[in-house]
Amino acid sequence: MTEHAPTSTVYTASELIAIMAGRLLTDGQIVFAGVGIPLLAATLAQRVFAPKLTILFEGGVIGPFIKPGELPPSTNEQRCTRRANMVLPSTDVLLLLQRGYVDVGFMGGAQIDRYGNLNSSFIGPADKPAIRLPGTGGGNDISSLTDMIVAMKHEKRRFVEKVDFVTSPGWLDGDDSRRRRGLPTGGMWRVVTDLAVMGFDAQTREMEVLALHPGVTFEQVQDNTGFTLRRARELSVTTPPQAEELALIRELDPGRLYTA
Amino acid sequence: MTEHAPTSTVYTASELIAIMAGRLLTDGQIVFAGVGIPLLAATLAQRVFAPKLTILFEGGVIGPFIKPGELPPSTNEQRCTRRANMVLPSTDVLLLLQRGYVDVGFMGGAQIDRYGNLNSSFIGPADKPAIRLPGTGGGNDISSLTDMIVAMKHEKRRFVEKVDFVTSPGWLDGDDSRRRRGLPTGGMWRVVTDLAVMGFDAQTREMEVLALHPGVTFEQVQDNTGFTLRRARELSVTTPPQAEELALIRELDPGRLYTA
Amino acid sequence: MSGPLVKDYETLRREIAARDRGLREKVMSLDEAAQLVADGDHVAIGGCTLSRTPMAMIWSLIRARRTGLTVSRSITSTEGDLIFASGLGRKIVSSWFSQGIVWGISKVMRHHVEKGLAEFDEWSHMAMGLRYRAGGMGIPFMPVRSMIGSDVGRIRADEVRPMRCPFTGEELLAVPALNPDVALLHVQRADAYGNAQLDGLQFMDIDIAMAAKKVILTTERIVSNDQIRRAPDHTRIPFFTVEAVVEVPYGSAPHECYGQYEPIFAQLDRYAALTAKDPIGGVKQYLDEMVYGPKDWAGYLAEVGLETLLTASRRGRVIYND
Amino acid sequence: MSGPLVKDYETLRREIAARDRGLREKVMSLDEAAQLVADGDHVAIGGCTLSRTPMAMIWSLIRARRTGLTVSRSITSTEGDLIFASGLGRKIVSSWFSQGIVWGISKVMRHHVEKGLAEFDEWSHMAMGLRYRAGGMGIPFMPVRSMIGSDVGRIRADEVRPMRCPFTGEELLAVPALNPDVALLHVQRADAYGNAQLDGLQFMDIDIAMAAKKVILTTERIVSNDQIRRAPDHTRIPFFTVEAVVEVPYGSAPHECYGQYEPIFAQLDRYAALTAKDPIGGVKQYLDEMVYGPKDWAGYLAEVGLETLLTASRRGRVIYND
Repeated sequence: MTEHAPTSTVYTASELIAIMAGRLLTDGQIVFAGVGIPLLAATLAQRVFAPKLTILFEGGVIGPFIKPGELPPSTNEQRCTRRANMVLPSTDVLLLLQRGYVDVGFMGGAQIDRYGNLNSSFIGPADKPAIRLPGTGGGNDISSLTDMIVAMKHEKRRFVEKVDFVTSPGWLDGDDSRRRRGLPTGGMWRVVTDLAVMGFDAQTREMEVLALHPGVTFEQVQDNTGFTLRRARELSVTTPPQAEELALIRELDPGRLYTA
Repeated sequence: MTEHAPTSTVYTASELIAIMAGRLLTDGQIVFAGVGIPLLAATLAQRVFAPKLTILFEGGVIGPFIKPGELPPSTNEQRCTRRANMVLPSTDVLLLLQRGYVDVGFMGGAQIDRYGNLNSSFIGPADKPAIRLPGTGGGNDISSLTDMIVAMKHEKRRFVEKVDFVTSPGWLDGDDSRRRRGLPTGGMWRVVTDLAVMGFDAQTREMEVLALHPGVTFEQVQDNTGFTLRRARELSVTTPPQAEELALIRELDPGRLYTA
Repeated sequence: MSGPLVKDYETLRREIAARDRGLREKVMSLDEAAQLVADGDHVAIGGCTLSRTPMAMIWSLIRARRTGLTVSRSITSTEGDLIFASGLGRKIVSSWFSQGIVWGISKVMRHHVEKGLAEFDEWSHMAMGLRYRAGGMGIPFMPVRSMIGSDVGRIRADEVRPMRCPFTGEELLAVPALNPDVALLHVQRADAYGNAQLDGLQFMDIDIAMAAKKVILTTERIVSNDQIRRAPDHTRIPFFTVEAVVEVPYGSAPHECYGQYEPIFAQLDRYAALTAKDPIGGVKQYLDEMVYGPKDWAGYLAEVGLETLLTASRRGRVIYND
Repeated sequence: MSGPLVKDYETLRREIAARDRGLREKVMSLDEAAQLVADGDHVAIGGCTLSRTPMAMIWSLIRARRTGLTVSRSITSTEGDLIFASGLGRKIVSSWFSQGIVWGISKVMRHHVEKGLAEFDEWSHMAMGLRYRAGGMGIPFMPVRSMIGSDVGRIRADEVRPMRCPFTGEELLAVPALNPDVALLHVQRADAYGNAQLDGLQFMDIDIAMAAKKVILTTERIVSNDQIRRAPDHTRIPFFTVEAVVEVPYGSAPHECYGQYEPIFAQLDRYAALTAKDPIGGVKQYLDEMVYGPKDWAGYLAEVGLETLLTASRRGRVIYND
């Protein structure tokens, strides 16, 4: 585990990703969150600056408050429903995406490409895969129907020129291909890693580095990426994780289930 | 109100219809019942010989037991839910018809024709009606999707050659027209009046008198009908209302809300 | 409803995206809530026949002199008469329209429809439900197997589409999604954010809430968000669909509210008697005395009478005595 | 599933019409219920991931040596490994398949799928839900706006149909109705007729119950019909869909049952450890020790251990302590 020490504090890569990703949310938003880092990041945002943020879980939950130390093993167990506003069938919580009630989908990723397409299904060809991955779950639905934030480790084997299989559509082949192929709404908005925050060019839809985490260079990001990254005109540097944020993350996940 | 006195007992036309209609049900059936006579008839059957009969109401109710003296004003009030097995959205109880869970639809009728089509929408042309009737409610859904029993008064103005408007489809224009026009299931099965019990010819789908109530002649039925009726090869006579049946009907509707 | 029969998807998405869907308090008065409805809106009404009709809200819209609404509901009862007679709406989209089977055909409805003063567009009950459901699911139509072959489908020919199943080739009817501008719903309890819990019969309320651009919620009582969170699997309407929460005890009187009060039959009989002899004069008299006359909703309830309300309440609670 | 992708309507109607849908008692043992499943059936499994999985029923089917099932579920966890490894099923239709995110990718699933020994047909989570929902509604397809443009739709090209909305002309995807031969569902309580009440997370269970030709219900406890009738608005599955009611305490162990017990993590960790070093040997050992070995379900629970069960129960009830 890489450890950064830009201020007086030490933190893990996962903690860094969770904190940086959480800061991308806005108060009042409705966030469809996956388990793990996305859940931690959304809960962090809720506690620190976004009290009116609403979290949705695929298992059929609206507006829960996760109990520190009792993180759920997936978004389909009773721990996800603690102090929720509403519990409903999973099909119906997914339909909220289709109806347009969700501002941001927030998930982890195994493999991503230049246009923000995610693969969580197959390494190698689908009809004879080298590795059969677990599959889409709700990932395809979420990324087809709303704006997306993806949180993942920045590794060359994960940031590839072209994913083997588009499980969760980003901008497909770039430009207006997403819309042309029948997806008029949503799209990949941000990718948050332990090195940087990335967006996508408004025209070509190629991945672009927007901000570097403290102590990270653009070259370092490029070296850990399997395709040529765009660089924002004004590349900024993120504010280091604050003590309050780290304390909260550790209160939520004291066993380091998701932040080891 | 016509009163018959074939045995020692006196009863109203509505009581006669309810009793005769109730006898057409079979134990274990699932019956989608309208308010009024259909509800009384189904409850009577449940109490007398069909304890495993299940009543459905359009308001979203499965398997209620109506409390004597507390008949509901429609199938959409809480009185319909007394001791029900399940309450569900009205769209979903109607979908049980489409899924195929309902054996019999059971309703009243304002106007019926030779092929068992019912009108509860317009007297006169639909674009300039002489009388705007209340409309279909669930009638169109029920009669499109399951076998039907209709209970109504036998009057010439109600039994017409052709209804002004097909609200609830019977056999449409007879023969296989119902199937040809896109309704492969269900159809009008029995019409119960204060004079007789009618069915429909298996081939032509014309209305046919199957049984006469005690003391009624075929000619009397024909005289009260606006089209030529078929007569079953073996025309039978129904058993008069029994004291037990009348007592139960009066216990259920002591105020004679629906059986005056 | 102005515009096309079915709203295109990007318009629907923009409408929802434009709303503040954060967890915020929305408690207001009937008068304030009435300001959220614009003349000409398509307004969907929850409940069914004599049940959980959002009467106080309709009453408030009539008093606010709103006009030209298109109104839709599963089954329409006395509120439909008042909507036509007051000029609040000139078109009602519904499966059935009259006070209730025991009172016979509505003479007020007949007068308006037969004279061409207003429209009653008839759909089957299930089709109404599936139109709201499609709207709530974010799809533009729903396939259905009724309204086929009959005149109910024929007179809606401009608004339905015969279609074949792309898998089986079977004949089906596509009914168009219905996405009302506003939904009026009355519930037993909700919190200040608009999380609503419904007891007993639900009718089409959940689908209507999801289909509408926004929901105006009237509620017998406002409870704490903590109480809602103690039983989240009883919440039926999520707060982010809701724009207004109005606490109105007896808010569906003279209709019933499940487990709270039965229909106020004395009032319904009185209305039926008034309109039986002179439909137009009768409904005008009723509007003057019971809608325009009272100072506020409490004034209306005072006209209904305390003893009558207590009787209806006693009967309403009976459902939980077994 | 044998036969066409979507059953034609008249076949569906005949299947339901042929069943005895009267209000009758259906209580039986796990062994008896297993006889209601035929080799080759399409079996839908309720719950999701580690929640309300009808584990005792699956366990019973494996012991009864059923084979060749096609199994569908929203999200598949350890039960999928057991289904493949035991030969109970050779095809799983689901949106996700692995024990759970914290344990990594299932090596048992990988072995079977990568070696071509079994199939995992992937659909999006919402599409799975809408396939069951269409089946439950008695319509042959549902239009959906996901699985479009991506490879998830492309590899299902034989089983989906691109279509245009007959109203708006928009591009949509039609997903086929799924009407399983049998549904296995586990609930907190049901009566002897099969009226089931679910607490908390419902997942797709209601749609699955309505879509299936018949339901086998396992329940933590059987309650009186009187108790069900006291709160009919809590009933989620109507009795007439159900063919068998089996009372099985801890019937979804080692997975959780909402409000009753949390997942039995010790067991899940043990299974993960067993299959991590040797997927096939490990799952075989687990099957021998925990499925084929015990005399009955109580014997299985004894293997899990009383203290472990009590801990899981204490944690499960916590949800109602707030």
